[in-house]
Amino acid sequence: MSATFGTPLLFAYAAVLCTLLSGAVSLLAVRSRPGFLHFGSFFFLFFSGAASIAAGGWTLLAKLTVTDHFALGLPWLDWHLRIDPLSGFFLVLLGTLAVAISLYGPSYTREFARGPAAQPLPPLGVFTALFVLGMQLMLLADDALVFMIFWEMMSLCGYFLVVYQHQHAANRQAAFLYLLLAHVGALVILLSFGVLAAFGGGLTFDQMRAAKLTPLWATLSFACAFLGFGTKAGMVPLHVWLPDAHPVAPSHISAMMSGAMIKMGIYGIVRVSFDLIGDVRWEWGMVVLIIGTASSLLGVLYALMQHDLKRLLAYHSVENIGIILMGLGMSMIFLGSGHKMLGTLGLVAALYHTINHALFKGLLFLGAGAVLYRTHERDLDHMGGLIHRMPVTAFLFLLGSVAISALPPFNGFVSEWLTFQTALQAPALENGLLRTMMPIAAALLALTGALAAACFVKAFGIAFLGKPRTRRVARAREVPVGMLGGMGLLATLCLLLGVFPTTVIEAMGPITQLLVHEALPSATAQGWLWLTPVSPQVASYSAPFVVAAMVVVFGLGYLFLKRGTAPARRVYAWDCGFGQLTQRMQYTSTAFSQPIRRVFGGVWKIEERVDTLASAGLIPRVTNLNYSLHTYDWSWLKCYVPIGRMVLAAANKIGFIQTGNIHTYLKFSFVTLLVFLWIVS
Amino acid sequence: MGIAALGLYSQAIILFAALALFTSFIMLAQARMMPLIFTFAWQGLLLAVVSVLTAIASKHPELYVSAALTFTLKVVLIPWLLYRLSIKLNMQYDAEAIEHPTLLLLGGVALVIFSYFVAQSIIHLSGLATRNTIAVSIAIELLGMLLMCVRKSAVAQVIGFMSMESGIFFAAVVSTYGMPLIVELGVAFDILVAAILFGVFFFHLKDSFGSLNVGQFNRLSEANQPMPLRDAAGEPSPGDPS
Amino acid sequence: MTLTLLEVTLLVPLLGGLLLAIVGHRPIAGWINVAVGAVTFGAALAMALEVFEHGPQLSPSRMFYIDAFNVYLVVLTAFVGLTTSIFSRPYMRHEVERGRVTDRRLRLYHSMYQCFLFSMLLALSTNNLGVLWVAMELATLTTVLLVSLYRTPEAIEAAWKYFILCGVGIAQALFGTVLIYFAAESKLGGERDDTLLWTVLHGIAGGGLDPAVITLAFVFLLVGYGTKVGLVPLHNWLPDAHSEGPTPMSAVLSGLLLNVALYALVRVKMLVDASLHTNLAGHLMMGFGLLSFTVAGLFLHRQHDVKRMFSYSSIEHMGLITFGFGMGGPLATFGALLHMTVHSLTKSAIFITVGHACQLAGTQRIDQIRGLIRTQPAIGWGLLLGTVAIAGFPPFGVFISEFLLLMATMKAWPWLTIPLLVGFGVAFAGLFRHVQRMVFGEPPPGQKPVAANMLPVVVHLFLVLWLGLAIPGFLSRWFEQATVLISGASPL
Amino acid sequence: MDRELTAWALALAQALLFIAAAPLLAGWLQRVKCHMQNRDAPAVWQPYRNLAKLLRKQMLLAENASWLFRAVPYIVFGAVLLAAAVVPLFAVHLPSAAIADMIVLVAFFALARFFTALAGLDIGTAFGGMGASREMMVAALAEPAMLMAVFTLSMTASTTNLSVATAYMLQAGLVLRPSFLFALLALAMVAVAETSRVPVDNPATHLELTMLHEAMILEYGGRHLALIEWASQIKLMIYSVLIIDFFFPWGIATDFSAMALAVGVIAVTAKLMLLAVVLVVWETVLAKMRLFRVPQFLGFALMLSLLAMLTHVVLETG
Repeated sequence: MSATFGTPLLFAYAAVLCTLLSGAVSLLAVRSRPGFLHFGSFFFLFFSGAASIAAGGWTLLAKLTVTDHFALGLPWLDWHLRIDPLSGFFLVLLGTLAVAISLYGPSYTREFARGPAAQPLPPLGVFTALFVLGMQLMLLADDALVFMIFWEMMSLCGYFLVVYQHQHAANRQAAFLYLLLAHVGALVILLSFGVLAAFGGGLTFDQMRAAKLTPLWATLSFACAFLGFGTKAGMVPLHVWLPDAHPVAPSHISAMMSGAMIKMGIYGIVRVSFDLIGDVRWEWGMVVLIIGTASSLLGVLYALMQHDLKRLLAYHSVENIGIILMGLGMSMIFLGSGHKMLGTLGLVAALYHTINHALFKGLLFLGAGAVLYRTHERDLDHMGGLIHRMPVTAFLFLLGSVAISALPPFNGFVSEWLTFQTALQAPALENGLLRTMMPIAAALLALTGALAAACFVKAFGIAFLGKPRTRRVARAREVPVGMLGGMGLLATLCLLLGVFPTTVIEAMGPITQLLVHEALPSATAQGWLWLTPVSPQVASYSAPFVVAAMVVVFGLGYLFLKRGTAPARRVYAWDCGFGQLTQRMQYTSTAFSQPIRRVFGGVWKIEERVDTLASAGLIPRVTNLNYSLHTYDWSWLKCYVPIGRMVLAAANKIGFIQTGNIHTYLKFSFVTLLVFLWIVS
Repeated sequence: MGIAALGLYSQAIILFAALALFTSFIMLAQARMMPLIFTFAWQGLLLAVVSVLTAIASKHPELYVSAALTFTLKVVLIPWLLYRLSIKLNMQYDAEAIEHPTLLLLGGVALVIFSYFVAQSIIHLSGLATRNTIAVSIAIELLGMLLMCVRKSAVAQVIGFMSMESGIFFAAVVSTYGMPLIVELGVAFDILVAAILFGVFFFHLKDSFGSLNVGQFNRLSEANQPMPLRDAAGEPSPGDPS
Repeated sequence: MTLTLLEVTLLVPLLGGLLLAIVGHRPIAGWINVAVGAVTFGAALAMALEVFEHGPQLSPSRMFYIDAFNVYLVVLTAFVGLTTSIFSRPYMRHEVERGRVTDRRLRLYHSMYQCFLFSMLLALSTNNLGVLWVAMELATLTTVLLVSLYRTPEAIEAAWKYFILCGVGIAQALFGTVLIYFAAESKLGGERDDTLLWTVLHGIAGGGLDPAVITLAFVFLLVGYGTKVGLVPLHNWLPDAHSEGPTPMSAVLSGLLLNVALYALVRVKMLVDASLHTNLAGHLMMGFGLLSFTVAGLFLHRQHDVKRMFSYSSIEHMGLITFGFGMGGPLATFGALLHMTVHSLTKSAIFITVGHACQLAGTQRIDQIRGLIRTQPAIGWGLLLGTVAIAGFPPFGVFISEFLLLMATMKAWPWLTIPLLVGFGVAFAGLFRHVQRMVFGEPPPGQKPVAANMLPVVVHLFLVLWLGLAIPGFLSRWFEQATVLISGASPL
Repeated sequence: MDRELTAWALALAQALLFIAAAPLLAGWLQRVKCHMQNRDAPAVWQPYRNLAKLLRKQMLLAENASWLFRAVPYIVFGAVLLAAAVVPLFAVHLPSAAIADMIVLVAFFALARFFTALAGLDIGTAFGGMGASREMMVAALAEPAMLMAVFTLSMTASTTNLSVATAYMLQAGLVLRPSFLFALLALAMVAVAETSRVPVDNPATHLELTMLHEAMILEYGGRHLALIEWASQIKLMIYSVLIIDFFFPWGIATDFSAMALAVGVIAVTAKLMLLAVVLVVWETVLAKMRLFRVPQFLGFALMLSLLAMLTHVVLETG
């Protein structure tokens, strides 16, 4: 191995080392000494995260690309490692989440140390560490073999984490489905690398970059990569594993999966199509754009129908991946049709949304975890009024909701705004079809945004506002400071990335330089205050002003309205003069989404049942009314179930070979022999 | 070259080869146990004779060894063994119903033609007078296999197996004047052991199944086994409130 | 020097078999078994080092020939033989306690175990195709009694099928050998006893043995040894034999016997390729391999018996390896060789854990085995990790070989990657849906841990892990030499 | 530098004027409406009186109202204020327009709506939930329609900056663009929905069946209510000014000379009064529609805006 001192790789290795240590330490965390997990493991995880941030940050700021290799792997193929701005960016993302969960985890995992949900702790720590390790080294990989090894390792450890509480059948099934799709996806990715390797004459990424592909093979390679990585990223219709796997995992793991793991799919798509294959084609962009739009819309529509908080969040991951893909797709379209600068804009928008989603989705999952930790409830319709019991959690969750609903001045809005701006540059395109497609995609993105807002009004409103619907929820307490710290970190970052977009975009310069040899000078030309992606005349946005104005309004409100007036009197809610309110009168999440369910009917397979129980008597009165509603995922019913059935049917048919009758067996070999003899003579 | 052109020995060889083939057919059609065993012994004898004749004709003394091996194994030991066993297991009067005997024989004829067709491609290679009999040896082997495929009784299957071996032996003799000695010995040893093991197994089979009808041995059938439960297929339905 | 070592390698198990035939029922027998295995392994290792230093070795009598291809298989065989004997000691004792095995049968088991190892080592190290055949037949004969060890009707039936089918198959192989002899003999006449020597044959093969005969011979040999490799549709004996025999037997059958049969097949293929200039042999093997691969993958889904299921997985992997060898080319060959190694290591480890798991649950039925990871974590994790490894997940070695095979396929036959892909997916699903249910979940009430020696499993999995992360230099050089030997080119 | 300062000063003045004038527009609207419906009308500055009264009243809060409930009015007002600050009222080329473009404008409204809906859910009354759920449904359909309409304009002017766009329309003069026709209609319909006027909503009732927006703010009183009412008046004004700016920008000041500014103010006043009359006519002839007809109404708006977009792409660009 070459000397790595004075390069970001040093930090990267440090991060890997810390991760390994974290795993090693948690091996000691037997039932009697849980401290090794709570403190030891997460302690090292913290430093691992910090080191990855340092490594990534250094690469980004210093615009470095450092390579290294170890004499491992195959005799003729060392392990090639490399850190460049792209991987650095994702390392930062990963490290941030690692730091957040290392603050959050120690308290959260106490739940597994004792009590009803007690589990053996070492697996949790070990596989969390290996999970992070897989992602870190996968980002550092510079040849197909290392990449695949750690890609699969990530998936595998993810499996062990999802199945961690394996006494629940739901966990087992979800984990199985997850691992199956991950495995198949990985094999498809392997094919994509196979094509590149076959043309490039080698497995290292450098050889692949050098490969001269015919359009057909390039497209095939891209298609494989897109399918494979898309499975991991959770794009429609390959997303079915996601809403099952994320909810059942421990919440800090869900945050890690939704925040970091599925982003690795995005990393893969960017790495392969922009970096390895190189010249992207607008046809690919069109496909990506369409799939992205579908994912975002369907993702949010399915999210609206969920009343399991974590499942709702999982579907929102599908939606946000869709938004990221839209950005990528437009970028590909622009690059493919020769508009470098606009392509760069799309790419920046996509990457920006990637890190944003990592932050706020991590935050939201941690928040959901906090609620779960105190109330052991995931069902919205059993929550309510938590803002009084867990004010800080509520506040942080609210920030996350605002961010994910793409509302200013938070980060989610900035990236969506950039995506809109990219779409609005469509007139620059020659191809009329694309020119129409993009704005329509943008309109659907707007629809998505509005629906997302609706969904989070529901999520936050039903869970945290109103009156508690169950006793457990009514008795909830605020979570320990460590968990709040983890969430607070992410929330702060959400705000910062929303308020100072120009700085972030400037930092992303090296990435686009690396991938498309182009940066966005215009975006930051007007200084940190003004974000002007194309030019000040075309569009501009100044988040700091917005925040300032908000502060001013509050200040004035306090000065002129609140000060000196009598304190507000607390009375019964008026409610148009109806009588005493009970918590049963509140809107439930199911009720809340009813109008939308009615408007967009047909997107879901809905089974609605109303059971009424009439009392006996001359005039039968309804004494008991039971309403139940199930929504099913079409893509599951239409794509996966048939395939599963097909395989099982085939397996059922194939049984005839093993009749158990020796004569049949003898006949088999006899016939085989005769056939072969026939063939050769 | 026509058979007339051959020497007397060669003619004799071909004659006996034909007879051996004929015995295979008899075995195929023979339903009763004892005659089956005897026919098998006869076949062994014919093959031994052929080896001897070849040895004389081609002045290959080592062929006497293989002839001797054939004789001891295929004519004396194995038939005797089978004979004793079938008496012990008192099935000497067993006779099994062969379905479609004529069809079977026609199939046998087809096999002979097939093996001739197969042998065509290699016959030209052998410089030996006996080369035409390669086809016969292949035929004997395939017929032995056919026998195993159609006969229900374990004994019949063993006989089929053994006659396959004879066919191969015969092929070795007539195509290349036998194999290297060590190989022949090894093969002979294996066959002997195999025969003994077969004997052991007859008893086990009799004990555990009450008969030697291999058609009944299908406890390990998967054909009519139901699939494992569906839930094992890991088919959760997303949409289910889990 | 080497040859004395080789003689030791061959004689020790033989004598050990005889010794155990006498004392095999005593408690000490288990230890003797282990000791014999250890000595064999040591000798094999030493011999391997010799070969590693001085290259291929031919015994003066020219009876034995050790080259890069078979030397590592010899070591592997000796190694797995050793570890399995370590496993079989507590296992068989438990079986005796459960009264499934009497003293006489225990003795039979021990002595046959060593004889079986002997026959396989012989098959690997011999230079004579005829002797190779004899050894293969011997392997059948020694194992057939072990398969029926429990004397249950199922066991008897399985053994009978094993016996008949392999007997018939092996007979075809004999005929093929005769034909090769015929071809060679007609080529060089004279020196009869050398004619079947591998070295001689390989020498003259380039000069063209008669293609017609060789082709014919290959067909017979393919069907013959293919039966023992367990290629669909000749595989039917395999699941029965694996599921009904004692577990150590299943371990060595899957881990070793199939390898040895495949070894014989590949040796023959080398001859055929050298003398035929078409790639017919390769194509036949590819077709066979692909068929076995896919069919076995489907069969995995419909299994009720855990050992049976893993035997199908063996068929699947053998199919893959056959496919790889059939494809030829350095990359594929290297991958196939590597896969032979990692598969036998992993699969034997799996069978070892499965054996303990079955003793734990008192049944082989998948739907009655539950919550292993709760009752005895060592067994649960062992089974789970073993399955993960065999399913081709990194960082285990199986992944590397499958990776190479896929890459090679992509290079040579891009469209065949699709069936491979489907096969992998189906097989993984079929394997995992069962294993997951056995390992996880709540254990049935009253499930107790059993005495188990997990050392073999740990060692095997560690080796597989090591191979997955980095192939040590000497091993990679062996593989490379073997690759050069088989495919005529180096992957480097 | 000096010019810079005057510009910012003007921007501030415009924003303040905007806020100040919003209730006036509401009053005018009310008055015209009453005339049209033969009722005797309140004074034009009645809204000011209401606001003042509300601001003076003592606060009543539902007992389980959270801190969020109390913060919402300020957030809403702030968001709408920001929106008002960036819309050119009587002059273009004002620097404040750079703070936020059309998309951000829409986002400000979304922000206000988001928090209003949360406030509706906070007390836990059935009405609040109902209002929130319906409002979000309506918004989900209105927002894309609005954005599409706005996109059509911004693609024509190739900018999303309001001031620049207005200036572009101004110097482009009268061009008969079919896309603008559709966009205008779409925008008008959206505006009606967003400002909760007939036929989508009727701000004048507190009837379970008809309430949308009102249902969410039922529990508010005192200064909170004042802020919210004021905010919605500003919102109405913003929409009207937007329509004016995009489609009838004539007369708006392009330089900062007193003359031009005066003209601009007068022009915009006149146009607003005219627009108000149109709105009143519309509200008088139409009746409030059933809730589940609203999606069709908005769907129609969406279709119009799509049509605008397509006609723009197909007919108006090279």
